Amino acid sequence: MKSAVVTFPASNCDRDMFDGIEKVTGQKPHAIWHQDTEIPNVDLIALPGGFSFGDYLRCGAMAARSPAIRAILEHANRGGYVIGVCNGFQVLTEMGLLPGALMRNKSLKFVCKTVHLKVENATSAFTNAYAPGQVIDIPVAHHDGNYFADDATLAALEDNNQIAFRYVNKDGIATEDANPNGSQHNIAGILNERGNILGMMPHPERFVEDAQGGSDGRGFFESIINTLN
Amino acid sequence: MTETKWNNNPEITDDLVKEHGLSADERELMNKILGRTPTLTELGIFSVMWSEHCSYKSSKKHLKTLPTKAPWVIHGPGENAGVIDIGDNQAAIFKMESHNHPSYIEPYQGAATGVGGILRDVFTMGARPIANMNALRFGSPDHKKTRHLLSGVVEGIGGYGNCVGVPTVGGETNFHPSYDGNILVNAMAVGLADQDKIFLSAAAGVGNPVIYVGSKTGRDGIHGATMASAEFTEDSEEKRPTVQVGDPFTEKLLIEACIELMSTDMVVAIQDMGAAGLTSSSVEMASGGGVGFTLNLDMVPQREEHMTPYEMMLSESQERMLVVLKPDRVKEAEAIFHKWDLDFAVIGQITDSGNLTLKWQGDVVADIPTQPLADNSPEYDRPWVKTDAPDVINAKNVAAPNDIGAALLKIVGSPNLCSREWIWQQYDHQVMADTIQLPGGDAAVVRVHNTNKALAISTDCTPRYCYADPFEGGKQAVAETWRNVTAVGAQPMAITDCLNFGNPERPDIMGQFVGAIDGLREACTVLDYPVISGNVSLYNETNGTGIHPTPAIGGVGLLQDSSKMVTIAPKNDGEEIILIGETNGHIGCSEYLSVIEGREEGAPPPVDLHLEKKNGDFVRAQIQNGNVKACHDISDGGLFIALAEMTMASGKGMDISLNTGDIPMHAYGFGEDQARYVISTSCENAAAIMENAQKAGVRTEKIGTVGGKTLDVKDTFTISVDELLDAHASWMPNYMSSEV
Amino acid sequence: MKARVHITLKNGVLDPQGKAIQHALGALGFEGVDDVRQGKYIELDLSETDKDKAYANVEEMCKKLLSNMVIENYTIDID
Amino acid sequence: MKARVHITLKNGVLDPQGKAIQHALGALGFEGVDDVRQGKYIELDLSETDKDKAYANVEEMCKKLLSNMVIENYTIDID
Ligand SMILES: Nc1ncnc2c1ncn2[C@@H]1O[C@H](COP(=O)(O)OP(=O)(O)O)[C@@H](O)[C@H]1O
Ligand SMILES: [Mg+2]
Repeated sequence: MKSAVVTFPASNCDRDMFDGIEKVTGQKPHAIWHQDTEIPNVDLIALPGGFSFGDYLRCGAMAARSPAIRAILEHANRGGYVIGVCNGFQVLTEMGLLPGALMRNKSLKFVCKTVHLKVENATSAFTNAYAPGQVIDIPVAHHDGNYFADDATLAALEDNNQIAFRYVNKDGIATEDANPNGSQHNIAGILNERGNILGMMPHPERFVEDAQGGSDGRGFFESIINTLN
Repeated sequence: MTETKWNNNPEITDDLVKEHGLSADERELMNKILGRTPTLTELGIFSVMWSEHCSYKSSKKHLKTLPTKAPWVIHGPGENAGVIDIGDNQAAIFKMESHNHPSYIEPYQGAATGVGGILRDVFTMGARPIANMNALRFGSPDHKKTRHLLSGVVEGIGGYGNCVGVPTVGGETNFHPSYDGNILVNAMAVGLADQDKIFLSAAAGVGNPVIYVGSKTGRDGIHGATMASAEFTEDSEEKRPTVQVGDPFTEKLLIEACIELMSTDMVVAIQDMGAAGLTSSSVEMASGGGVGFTLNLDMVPQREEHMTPYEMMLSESQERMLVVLKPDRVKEAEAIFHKWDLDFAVIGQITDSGNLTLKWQGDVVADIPTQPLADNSPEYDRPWVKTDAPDVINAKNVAAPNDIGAALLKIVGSPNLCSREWIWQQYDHQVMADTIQLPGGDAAVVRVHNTNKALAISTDCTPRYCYADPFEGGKQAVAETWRNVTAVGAQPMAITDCLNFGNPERPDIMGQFVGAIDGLREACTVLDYPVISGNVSLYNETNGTGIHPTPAIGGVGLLQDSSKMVTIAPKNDGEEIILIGETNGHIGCSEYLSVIEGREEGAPPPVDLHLEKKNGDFVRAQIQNGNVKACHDISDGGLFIALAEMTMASGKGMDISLNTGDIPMHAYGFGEDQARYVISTSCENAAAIMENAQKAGVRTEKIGTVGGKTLDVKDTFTISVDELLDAHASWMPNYMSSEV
Repeated sequence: MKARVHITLKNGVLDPQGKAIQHALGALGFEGVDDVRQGKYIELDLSETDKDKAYANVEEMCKKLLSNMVIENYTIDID
Repeated sequence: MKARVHITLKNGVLDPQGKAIQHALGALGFEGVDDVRQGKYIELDLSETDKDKAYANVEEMCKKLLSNMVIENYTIDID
């Protein structure tokens, strides 16, 4: 799998993303700097977590206006795969590639912990390595992960099977307690309509080997390999 | 210039000198060094350089007695941070520092800039920071400010550390009324570098350019360093000096830009601008290299208009560094900083004058020989009196509680022993993807990226012990970090310290300081665990009431094979539980006495350092040879708390049966005797451990097995794991969400 | 010239910060606070001297960066 | 009644957000932006009907919660 990771000023999970992808796929991603206007031809572009531009103004807002964005849009429009994790998810909503917005956590506090996710859509390019309804463990670490969209958008997301994961308890039930940030419908990650773009708050790249506390994050990258083959 | 030209040559009156915190002797020495009276800018420079914070004038004499050397120490105290050899040409670089006073005035920014400052001390040496720790002390939970301070400090540490992308992996938090008017915020940073890429601050090369990089200079925190050296009074709360505001976004860019710069060979010397900003960085670089600096202050990037040289030299604006470059490399370096959108300005060059010469608008506004400024700084031998040793409390004279189980639940859920999850959940403790032991265990463990090695880190101090007996308390603080690092299976390597005390001009406080240093020295010597960096924070008092003496210690150890690491959680039902060490039921100064009896008295548990070493070396060897499933040291709250914590961490119960001899059960279970551990092990390995212990002369006792859903101590109590978890988890979130 | 921009959440968009402030005010004993909404206030110093041009320019900034049109409204005052 | 509260940083206090916005505007090609400062804007719906009382009440809220008096100023408009 050919991939690339974009680094914005104050991205801070870019190295984790490089390493995570390489550990799972065996191939080193290309590096894209936010000022690059040309990007290599790859299967997957990953927008990593972090605090691009300090999270000032709105999370992801300034990154979404970077010079590299045009080329990323072109890649997405061609049907190329894009995954945005945490800050990357915020960038994707700010770019308009995914609907809705990520608001401040309901607690108003940063939250870092491992959560249970239920795989709601196990057929997408990013999730086919999981079983439908499978409960997986992945860490979250964010201040603004409270997914918001208007009712019509939410209904469309539900109807089109665009909700990739929800926060659930260990029994797989989407409860308020299981939701670390107050997101609507316990949404943890969504797909675009075409299914080539995934945005999610949890960090799969942090959970690719058991020493890190779990390896449930491998499935994301394995899914893309499955899809490409 | 205009008619309002700033006056750099006012009459240097007694009042002016006093306002700058200089004594009559210091003033005389200053005049002698200069050979004349100072300009205003010079007076400001002397004032900050000779403040307690920068000059260590009260503590120097005693600090010098600490052991700082070992074959694995590459740089000890004297650099921005200490450096140790961790093999394979790699080095671990670390330091701890206080930001107490600013955090009391503005908890968010005070704590945030504390994290920023300690990170700069580490990456200025060429290290990539890989872990942050924080040691926090707040006043009584009942004090009206505590909630606000705790919430602001934690948010500030998270706000800064999370953004720069360095995991905050651990720390410690205490509540005690002695911190009501003077909290302690001590931040530690650990970094990694290649040994052949370590950068120092001593400048060299006459004619080499001096470069300013980072953020622009504003009027932030002017006199911050002198503030950190003065006692608080009620009205310093009102004075509200200009608070420094941190910009973690810029810090992150600065880290990346500096690492990129240092991957080349252009850097001659580099130094962060910490306390006393441009003054201390330029003086340290010049005096350290035995050279002079000429700086043109008109070139300093400025955020505000009409800044005077005095303000520029004393500003504590954050996220700034000073770099001496090789002469022909300025363009290349500039390109790196521009790529990262950071200010870059050539502000001067190295001279052979030995003086710090400052020019501004065509005038020389200061001209100070740096060597005497740095080296002849005052050194006091302040009078001190030894703290009286308190009486040892005999456990038989402390009544047993009606219900030991209820007492355990109360202690597990008390402010000082309850879960700190509310705090660490606000810190990104996993960014960089190398955190292999999360907060909540004995030591945090982070892997050395792309290797099998890992560093174990712990910060510790038990202020109530230090207050009762500074010497024993000092020993204990060092021993506890050593024990925590050992308990995960690592070899303890070295410590950093952050010595927080009251007003050193009071002989009783100075006695606490001297006592604690004596304890530190003895512990470091016996445990072969040198001090490689640190910081002293004095005058931690409000209205004449000093804090408990708090020599916070940050210990670092090395795991050669990180797969050998253990945690405090037993793995399987049926594992055997073994108690290691001597249990004498030392109840004085214990959490039990404080929480259950409301008494803070008696001698703290003595630390037998040789026993400590013997027991710890034994435990580590057992972990290393794979005999151990889980390990936990015994500290605050004693054996029962250690067992409860292991139970909660694993969700598995335990059946315990204790042979207490003639020690009352409550003293046996809650006593805080030192040098002890609890381990769990498979039945097959238990015999080997017992046999090895016998050979090593280490006291071991099988006390039970893992299993079920309750913590059961025979003939004493049965408590379900859920009940323990509930008591443990609820205090802090409830406290923080309850009304003010 | 100076431009003052107010950025507020659209009606119907959840405002966790406003909610939390309202709750905290209640906990502090303030009564009669029926609703709280938090927005942003941005002041810009512009070298432009023509008021209309300044307005048009700032409006452009709002659309391109300062506000997220999916969830936010903006108002601009120039003086 | 409605109270509108503006919370701004005191003069001389570093404003990292404003600085970053200014920089981003420049990168997007906007010229002539000499300075940017970011503050908060809070709207409160109050059941109080007396203007002076409302003002006094909101001032108290600013001091106790809404503004950080060490680094911020506030202004209150009631209508
Ligand atoms: N308590 C201490 N123990 C050991 N070394 C100390 C202690 N306090 C300060 N030092 C050392 O003294 C030097 C100066 O400390 P400090 O002024 O805090 O550093 P910086 O100028 O980098 O902020 C450092 O090398 C530090 O490690
Ligand atoms: Mg330093």
